[in-house]
Amino acid sequence: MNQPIIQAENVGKIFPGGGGGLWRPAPPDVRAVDGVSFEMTRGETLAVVGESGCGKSTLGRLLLRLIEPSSGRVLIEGTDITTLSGAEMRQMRRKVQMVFQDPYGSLSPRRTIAQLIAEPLQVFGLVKNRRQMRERVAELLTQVGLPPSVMDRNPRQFSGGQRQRIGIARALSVDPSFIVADEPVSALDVSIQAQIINLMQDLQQEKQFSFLFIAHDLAVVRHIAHRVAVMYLGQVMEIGTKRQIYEVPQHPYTQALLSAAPEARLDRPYRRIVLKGDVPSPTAVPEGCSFHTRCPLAQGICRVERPPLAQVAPGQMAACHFAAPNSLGVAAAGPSLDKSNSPRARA
Amino acid sequence: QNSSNVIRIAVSAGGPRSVDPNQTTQGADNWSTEQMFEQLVRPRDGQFATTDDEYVPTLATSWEASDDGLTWVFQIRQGVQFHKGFGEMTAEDVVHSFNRARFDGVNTAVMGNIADVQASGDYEVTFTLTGPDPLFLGSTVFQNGASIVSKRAEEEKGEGFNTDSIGTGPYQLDRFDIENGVFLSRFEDYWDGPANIERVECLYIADTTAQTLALISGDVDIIEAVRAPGWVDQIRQRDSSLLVDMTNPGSFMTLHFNLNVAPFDNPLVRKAIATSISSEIVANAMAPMGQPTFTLSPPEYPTGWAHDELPEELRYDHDPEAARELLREAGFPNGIEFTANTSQREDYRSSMLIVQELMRASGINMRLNIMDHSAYHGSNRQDQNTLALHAASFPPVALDYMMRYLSTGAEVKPDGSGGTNYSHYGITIPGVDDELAAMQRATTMEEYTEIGRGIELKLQEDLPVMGLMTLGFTAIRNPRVDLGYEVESGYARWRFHRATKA
Amino acid sequence: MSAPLLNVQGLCVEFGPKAAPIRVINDVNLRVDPGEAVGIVGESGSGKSITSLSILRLVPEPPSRIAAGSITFEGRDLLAMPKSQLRHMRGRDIAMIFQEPMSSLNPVMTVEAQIGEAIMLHERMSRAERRARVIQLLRLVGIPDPESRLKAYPHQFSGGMRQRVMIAIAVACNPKLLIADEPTTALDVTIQAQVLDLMKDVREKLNTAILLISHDLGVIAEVCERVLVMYAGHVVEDADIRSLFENPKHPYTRGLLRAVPSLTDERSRLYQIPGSVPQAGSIKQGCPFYARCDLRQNICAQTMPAMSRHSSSHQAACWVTQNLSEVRSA
Amino acid sequence: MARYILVRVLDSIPTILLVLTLVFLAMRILPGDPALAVLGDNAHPETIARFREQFGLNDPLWLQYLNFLRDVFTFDFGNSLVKNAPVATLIANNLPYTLELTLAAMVIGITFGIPLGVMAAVRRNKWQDNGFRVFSLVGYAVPDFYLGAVLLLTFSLSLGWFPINGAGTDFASRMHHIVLPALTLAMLKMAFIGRLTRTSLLEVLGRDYVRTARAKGASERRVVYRHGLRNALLPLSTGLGLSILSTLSGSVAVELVFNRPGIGRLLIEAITERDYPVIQAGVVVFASVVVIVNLLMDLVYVAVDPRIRVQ
Amino acid sequence: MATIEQDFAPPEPGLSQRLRRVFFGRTATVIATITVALFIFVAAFAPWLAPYDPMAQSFISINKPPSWEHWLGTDQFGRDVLSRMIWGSRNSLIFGFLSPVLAALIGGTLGVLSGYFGGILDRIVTRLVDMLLSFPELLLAILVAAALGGGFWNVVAVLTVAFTPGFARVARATTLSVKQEPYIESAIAAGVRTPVIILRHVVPNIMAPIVVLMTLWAASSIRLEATLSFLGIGTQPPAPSWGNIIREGLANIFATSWPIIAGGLAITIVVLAISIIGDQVRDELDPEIN
Ligand SMILES: Nc1ncnc2c1ncn2[C@@H]1O[C@H](COP(=O)(O)OP(=O)(O)OP(=O)(O)O)[C@@H](O)[C@H]1O
Ligand SMILES: Nc1ncnc2c1ncn2[C@@H]1O[C@H](COP(=O)(O)OP(=O)(O)OP(=O)(O)O)[C@@H](O)[C@H]1O
Ligand SMILES: [Mg+2]
Ligand SMILES: [Mg+2]
Ligand code: NI
Repeated sequence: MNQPIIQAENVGKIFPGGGGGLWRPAPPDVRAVDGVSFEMTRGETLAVVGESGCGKSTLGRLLLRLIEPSSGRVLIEGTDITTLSGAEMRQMRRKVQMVFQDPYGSLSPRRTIAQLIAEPLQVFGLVKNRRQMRERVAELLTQVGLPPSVMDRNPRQFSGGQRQRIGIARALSVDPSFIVADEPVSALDVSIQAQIINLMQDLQQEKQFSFLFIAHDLAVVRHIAHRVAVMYLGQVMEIGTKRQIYEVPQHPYTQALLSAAPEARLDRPYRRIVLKGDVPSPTAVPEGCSFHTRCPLAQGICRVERPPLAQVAPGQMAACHFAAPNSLGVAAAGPSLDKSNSPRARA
Repeated sequence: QNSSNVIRIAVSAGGPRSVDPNQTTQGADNWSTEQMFEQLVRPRDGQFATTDDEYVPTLATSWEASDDGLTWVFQIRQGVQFHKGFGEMTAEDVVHSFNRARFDGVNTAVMGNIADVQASGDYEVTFTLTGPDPLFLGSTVFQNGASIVSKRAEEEKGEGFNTDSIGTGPYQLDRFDIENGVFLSRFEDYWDGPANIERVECLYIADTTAQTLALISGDVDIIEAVRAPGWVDQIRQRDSSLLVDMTNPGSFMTLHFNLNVAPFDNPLVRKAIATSISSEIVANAMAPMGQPTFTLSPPEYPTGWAHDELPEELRYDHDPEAARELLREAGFPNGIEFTANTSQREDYRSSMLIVQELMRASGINMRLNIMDHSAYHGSNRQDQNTLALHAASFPPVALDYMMRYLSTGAEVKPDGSGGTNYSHYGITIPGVDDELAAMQRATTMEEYTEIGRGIELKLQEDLPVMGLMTLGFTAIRNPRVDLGYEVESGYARWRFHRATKA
Repeated sequence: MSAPLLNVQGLCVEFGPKAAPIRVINDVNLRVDPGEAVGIVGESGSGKSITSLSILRLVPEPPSRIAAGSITFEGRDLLAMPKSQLRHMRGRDIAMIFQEPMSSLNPVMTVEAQIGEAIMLHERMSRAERRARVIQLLRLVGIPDPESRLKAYPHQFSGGMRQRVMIAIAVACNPKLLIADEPTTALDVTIQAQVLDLMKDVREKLNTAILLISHDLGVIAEVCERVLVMYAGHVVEDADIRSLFENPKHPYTRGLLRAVPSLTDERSRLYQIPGSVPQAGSIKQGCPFYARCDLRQNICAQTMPAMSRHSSSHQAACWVTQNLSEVRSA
Repeated sequence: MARYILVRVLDSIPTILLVLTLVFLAMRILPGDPALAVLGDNAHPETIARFREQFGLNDPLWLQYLNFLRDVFTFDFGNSLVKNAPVATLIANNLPYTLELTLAAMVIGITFGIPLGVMAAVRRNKWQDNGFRVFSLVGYAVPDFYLGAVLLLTFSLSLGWFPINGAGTDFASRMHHIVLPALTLAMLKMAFIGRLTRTSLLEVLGRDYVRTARAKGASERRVVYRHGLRNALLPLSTGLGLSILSTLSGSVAVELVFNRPGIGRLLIEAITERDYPVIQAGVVVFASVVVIVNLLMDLVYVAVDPRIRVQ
Repeated sequence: MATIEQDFAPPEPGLSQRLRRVFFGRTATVIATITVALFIFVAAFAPWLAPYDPMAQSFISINKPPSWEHWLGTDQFGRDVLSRMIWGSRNSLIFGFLSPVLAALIGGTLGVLSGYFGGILDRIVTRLVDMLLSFPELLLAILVAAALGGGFWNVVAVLTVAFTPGFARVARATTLSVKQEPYIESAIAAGVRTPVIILRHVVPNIMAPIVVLMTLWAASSIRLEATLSFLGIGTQPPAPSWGNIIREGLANIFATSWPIIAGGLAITIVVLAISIIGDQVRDELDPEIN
């Protein structure tokens, strides 16, 4: 395989509690992302899943340096972007683009579709004049399945799914090599969601950009990702190929997540593991393994020592004291979790 | 509530500052000191004395001046009691009162001519003057600061004397209330027999509308009139039974040209302005209070000139066209334009608005910058004005106001330390210092008046300052109250010792 | 068949001025039997919430109004009933849970006061009895250490716990019908699992009928026995859960089932329904799904098909599949 | 909670300091000379110089500033330059009248404003609501000095029902005197408070928890008062703070129209008379009232909003 | 890939369209709009409309009641009250619009910058704004006017100072929320420069509440100017302004009450009309505010 397109090395983000003042104590810091490392190759789709507030979006922003990391480095095609100057970073943005969750909020409401899609083009001087600009916009609109005739309309006139297409067209306009999509379908209706997923899949295959796909819906991820990372409280709990994650999940959290997702069918594939309690606040991440407060397997060691993200199979890593490394490459079952709770293998 | 035992007068000020006659700086306060204090001599009630002969014995029974005019001996009335049991008035009290006025008052300047005051007996006081003063009674003895106060009381009360003063007048102080006013009650042991009305209340109502409403509603008996056009008419229109008391002449309204500021350095311009303004029109607008004046002194005063007495070329009769012609001659064919400050106080503001309008007809465009009253005086005192209107009431002692307005010593200074010679007369152009000195040395009234009238003529020629009009001080009175005398002239306050109320 | 607990017939709801109304609910029929769990699915804006709010006449009026139809509960007509009488049924006979646990609780009242109020409004009880009942309810919905939580305010609870409190309020008077409008949409999957479990639990313990509204067929499948599918203000299919999944009759339902990605099947491509969801009320005639339907025929554009029965527990509103089944049954 | 209050109190210190500095500087750039204002137009130059000396008007600015701060913090504002009294006395004499007026206006404003607002919200778009909206718009549009003048001319001058000047002495006459001025200010307050009640109640009535209450079977009354008004009070309490303060500032014009004693009139008079110590003290008093009222309203907010209280 | 047939919603109205809807939406607003337009017309064409010079005095006809020559009579200087009212509308209306516009410019800029960049600037601005906002506008205006004195530009300055913090706060708050909007992040991600982002994406999106505030404060501003002039620290005579026409009229109340009646009505009507429009603008543009 060629050089990784993007590398995250131990990236972390702590949001300072802020506020405070002369006399009041500052609120506690938010540990949004905590020591995340991974790399992606060209044409690969990595999905990041996890519950609300676990730091998925923050991670996405860090990768594009939309916020400054508190620790770690991000390399794009070998360049450490965390040290680039403002102007250099702007140039780098040609390579990396983003698609947002909120189809209603991500398009500046007082501009036309053409203006919106062409904005990155103009920033990088990729179009010389108006005619060229409109031609390019028309081309992009066709690519995302919209008639070019709509380019002078205003985003308000579009439905959620259509706006998401426009957002994608905008991201594609500069032909990036890396796109972060932050929950691009979770605000959409089911029947529209399928359209967008298919569209993104097609485009990715065609253009071969690397794709970081953030989602909380495991079922959606299954259809688009090559690899999946599961996050909990700012940390990656498990990362592996799609197969590994869905069929032989090693981390109890991954298993619980899979089992909790409702399925539109009568024969539920996974037996329910109902986790107790709520997700702890990222302002007070538990000591030791951050999942121990809800983990059905938690032991004494979990409360004290944080398990490292360790290889459990080739290409699969999990952060659990009980996920034993398995050199065979096929983790037949989960860790010491009750066998009956493990996901049913596909027939 | 408004019984016949009390006279209530509303005065235009926020609140009383002092009832010590030697400390009053606010005209309104004098309504109460007028009732509480007396001087050695006084003019007849409701009048100004134009000469010393017209003064009547009050706390002094008789007086005599030496031939050189430098020594004056006063016999003090016996048996005069101070308020609130502070005993009988003696020469000691008189000397003390004058010394206070000379060294410690708000108007020490007017006492400048006194070299010494001595008690030459229990009931006799001797004044030694630095120079002769044919108008000594008017210029010095009948000054507010020379009101006779109790020495003992003053020493006992110290600072507190300000708000708890002891005099010999027909009314004594009951309550000094800085918010609401001064409350007086009849002094039963008054030497001239107790007054008719039991109480006098001086209520302080700054807002002229509120004052007017208070009179109309019968809450108060007397208010100071607002010196604005039509005001007296409108209030009589509302209630025709109301009575008007007015002094004549009242305050001098004088216009001072700043000779240091172009184009007022040009005598033709000054003449043009004088010609564009009509004293009659201004005075008429302010009817019935306004009276035209043609020189600095009003015609009623000894040194004043009547219109017809003046030489034709110094009358400056109202003639817009002639004024334009003068301007053209002065090199301003298109007229002139300037900004003048003025006070927002009704009398100033109204007068200046009328003047502004009159001048406009002759192509003189005066922009008015109307400011707060004290700010206005501040700007005048710091030599920041161009055409300054000044209002002040003076007794018929020409030297008094001429010194203030015309002597080089009173020249206005930018740092505010100067006097009220706003025109820089005598400095920028030759003035009348010599004549003033001669006037000071005059021993007879005739001589004094003669020089004074000469000065007036020179003023008409030089025009550093022009008399605009006099504005009578006016009060509106509920007809139930009878003052017991007619108000004709005098300071801006009336005595109530002879008043009755139906 | 037993007498229905709730029977909604021909319900129509309109918005906007009377002169130019926008009909967002169109001829909806809905029936819930005692103890039964019925689900309503549909995409955003299809009229699920308005339907459920109409039952208790809680639709905001104005701007909306119930234009036609009848709603009977245990044989009594809720629409004809005076408001004062209806009030006594709210909370006691029919209770509701709403989508937003964050905003559905009064922020300035304690948890005890809010649950207590639900009891107080319908039952005479002493203060102490009421408190005991509140504690019992909190325990029922799985709030640990309920005694110490009585004086807590909603903001001190997490989303999941708030939804539990909402459920406690809803079941406070042992209602016969519990209407839950997307009770778990705002929650995380792991918390959603907890709440769904709780609902099933409560239903078992109290034998309450449930009307569960969701846009997620998976959620409905967990709890319900029967499902209504709504599309643009119309009920397009009404079936027991099994036959719906196995043999959907309406093209929309079919598309939906195929478009939902699955956790377990790895289709390389998802089926996609073309076009977008119409605004409710924007379709004036014909089948609302016409524009996106792959089976459409001319008649579909003209006339809205009536519900046709495919089996005793399966109805759908489609000209095409209706004819197919007629052909088959003929 | 105690900590919160403490922090809030400490927080207002910089505000006060800033206000004080601004007041001080503003006073020094005012045109006009206090000496002349006090001594009159014809005062002798020497007298003026003596006066300036006596009142420290010749000191360097920083010294005057330090003296000023010291005086403020020892509540010693010195003597009025114009009136023969310590400024503290003047303030003490006048403040009660202003507070009395503000209080009376607020009481009238609240007792009528809140029910009016509730009525308008509950009867939204009915005639009651429309009537109220017209009233509140007009109430907002009429300047208070104008309304005051009209009331004064009608009820005091023409009809003679109420006194014209001053604030009265004994209790009965004080009550008699305060009616019209208080009513003048209260009109605006009624419009403002009513409007605020209406909008915040309407907003609250659209909230999910109100729907919850209805779904529980609560009566409309209960929904409005127990669930609605309680929550509407939150924005209202901030509004009330503002309203108290605007009543206070409105009292300046009203005191002038009705010729009542009070801080507002004192201040305006002091401004015309260049009475530095009184202007300074007046502004400091107004500023302190502002800070205190805001502080109190914050505390009220804490008291009614458990989200802040319980922490 | 097949293009799906689209059903696009009809164009949603933009700001200008919505404003048009505001003015011609309801009868009350239409009347209010016409009223304001009428006053603006009068103010704009004062020199042609006023029958007399507002300063011209005539001491033969002072304090006259209304007549054919003088529709609203004359004042104590014999000046035509109607002409003074007409010229006075200039002062009042110019204040009504000038101060809010200036304040919107200054406050808006400050608010946008402090909201967008945060940091020390933001802390200073919020602190100052909080402090100033805790003072009622009138009080603030009185204090500042006391320091500066009256006169046209001073009063404009006073009112601008009094209004600026409000705009700064609203601009800051909306900027903060707009800054949270994904489209800003989207612009950053696209590499757009910060000044361009502010001008192109932030400013247009905070205009609605600013416009709302401007209309609401136009009314306040007219009222405040009248009050200041009434207190004697606003527009200085002889320049007419409705506030000082009333002030002078009150001192002359027994001679003629027409100046008071006319001045009071004019203020009330204009403020009322602008408030009605302001309410409508708010309802239309920004139901959140207030
Ligand atoms: N700008 C910020 N300042 C402070 N805290 C922040 C900021 N952005 C995010 N956080 C906090 O960081 C944590 C992670 O947030 P993030 O948005 O990355 O989560 P997420 O996984 O994307 O959640 P969701 O699924 O809800 O989008 C959250 O607790 C959030 O409150
Ligand atoms: N206040 C309102 N004014 C106008 N139309 C409304 C209003 N409230 C709802 N609607 C319309 O009524 C229709 C049905 O709304 P409803 O809330 O029942 O949908 P829903 O199926 O519950 O959607 P969601 O899944 O988003 O909750 C929608 O098209 C909506 O646009
Ligand atoms: Mg996110
Ligand atoms: Mg809904
Ligand atoms: Ni003076």
